[in-house]
Amino acid sequence: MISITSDPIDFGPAFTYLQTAEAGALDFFFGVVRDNTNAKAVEHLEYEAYDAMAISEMQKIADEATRRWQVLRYVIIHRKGELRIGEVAVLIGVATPHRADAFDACRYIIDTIKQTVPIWKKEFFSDGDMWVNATP
Amino acid sequence: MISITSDPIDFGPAFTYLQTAEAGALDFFFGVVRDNTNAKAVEHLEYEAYDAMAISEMQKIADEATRRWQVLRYVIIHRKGELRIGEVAVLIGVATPHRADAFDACRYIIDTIKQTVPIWKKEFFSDGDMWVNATP
Amino acid sequence: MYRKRTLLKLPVRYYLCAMNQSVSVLLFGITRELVGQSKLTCPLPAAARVSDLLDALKTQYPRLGDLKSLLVAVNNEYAEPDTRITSTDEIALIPPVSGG
Amino acid sequence: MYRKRTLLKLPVRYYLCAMNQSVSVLLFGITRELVGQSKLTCPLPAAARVSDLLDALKTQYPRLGDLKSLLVAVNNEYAEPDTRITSTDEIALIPPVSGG
Repeated sequence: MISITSDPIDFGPAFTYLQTAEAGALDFFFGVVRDNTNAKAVEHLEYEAYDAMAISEMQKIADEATRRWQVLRYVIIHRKGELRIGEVAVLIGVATPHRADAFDACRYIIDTIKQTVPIWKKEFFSDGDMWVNATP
Repeated sequence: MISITSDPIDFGPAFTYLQTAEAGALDFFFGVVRDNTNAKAVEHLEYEAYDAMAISEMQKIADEATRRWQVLRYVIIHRKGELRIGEVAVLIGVATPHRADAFDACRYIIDTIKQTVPIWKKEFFSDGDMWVNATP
Repeated sequence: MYRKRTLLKLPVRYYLCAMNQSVSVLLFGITRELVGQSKLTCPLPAAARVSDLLDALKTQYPRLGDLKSLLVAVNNEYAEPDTRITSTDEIALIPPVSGG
Repeated sequence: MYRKRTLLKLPVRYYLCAMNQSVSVLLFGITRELVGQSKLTCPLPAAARVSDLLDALKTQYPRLGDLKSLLVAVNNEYAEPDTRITSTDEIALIPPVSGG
């Protein structure tokens, strides 16, 4: 289950989807909007996505995770639009028979999302804004 | 927040408790009752705990995790009593500023719980039962 | 013959488990099932150590000796074999754990 | 003088960005802001490659050259500099990503 949404990310359906009788371990990673970056106060964020390609890149990552580890089910949900402090920007969930695979696969997915998926984060401060990693 | 409960584990309050403005990453591990162990069908489980000592040992683990990584908040909730397939036996949640610490701390906590905390699991099969790791 | 063996066993138990103090031992999981109760009382010498308790219990309940590990907690802490125990301590047997 | 410089620039743009085909380029994040629109059209030679498109755009929008990386996606896939592009491809500029 992979999606990009402008609405708040709902944990309940993600959890329900991951529950299968063979699953012994579920690992969920929530990326949350922090109130600061490099000690500078963040007021809010905006995420912009190249939706079709982002979905396609996230699918590649999920496929690779499923190839490397014994992944029974996964969810990847990325938020876009304006987010306030404390809101969930991304939710990754992985169900596996045993726990090591759940941690490894979940971590691989979020680490790789940050490297390859065409989604961009803009941080807004009291005195300006910047595209993370990109503003020269 | 550390507890042992006979009731189903409730995710909502755990999630709410972990949310602080400095938290950028939350990792949650759910240990779930699987339908099989070593390919043998499991019908249900029972967990028995030496409550006072189990809480004390979990507190040591949480303290050590907080010493090793930048843990803002944590929750450790372990279920006891009879559990059916698909029910959550243990929930670990860790909030950190950055994601590597969340994964590392969460994994350390569950790995160490399995080694040192006085809680015992009995698996029930159609033809008998056994205390995991302990039945000679 | 049967009666004689039973009588012969008694002094051994007496020597190991009937001395100057009496400690309560909490039992969990497989130890609770092997012993058939969730708490037992074991008489021990006044200066007894954890290892003395384990020796006494394994003699009285030989199946405890089949466990791949059997630790003792004293006042909610894992105890070493040479830790001294008294009747006011909270003592528990800790068979191999399997939480999580 | 001002007018002359403007006139001198035009042929350069024409050479780079006004040829046998015209490709649409989607813009996101900082590239959308630097260019000031979410989509642009760039004329290119018929056999143009990704590297030709980047050269043309960096000439026309020099601030794109200040980005620490600027990739091109063709039909939702990251493309190599020598990938050929045509007017029927969906093309997008991909500045450094920051999702997750």
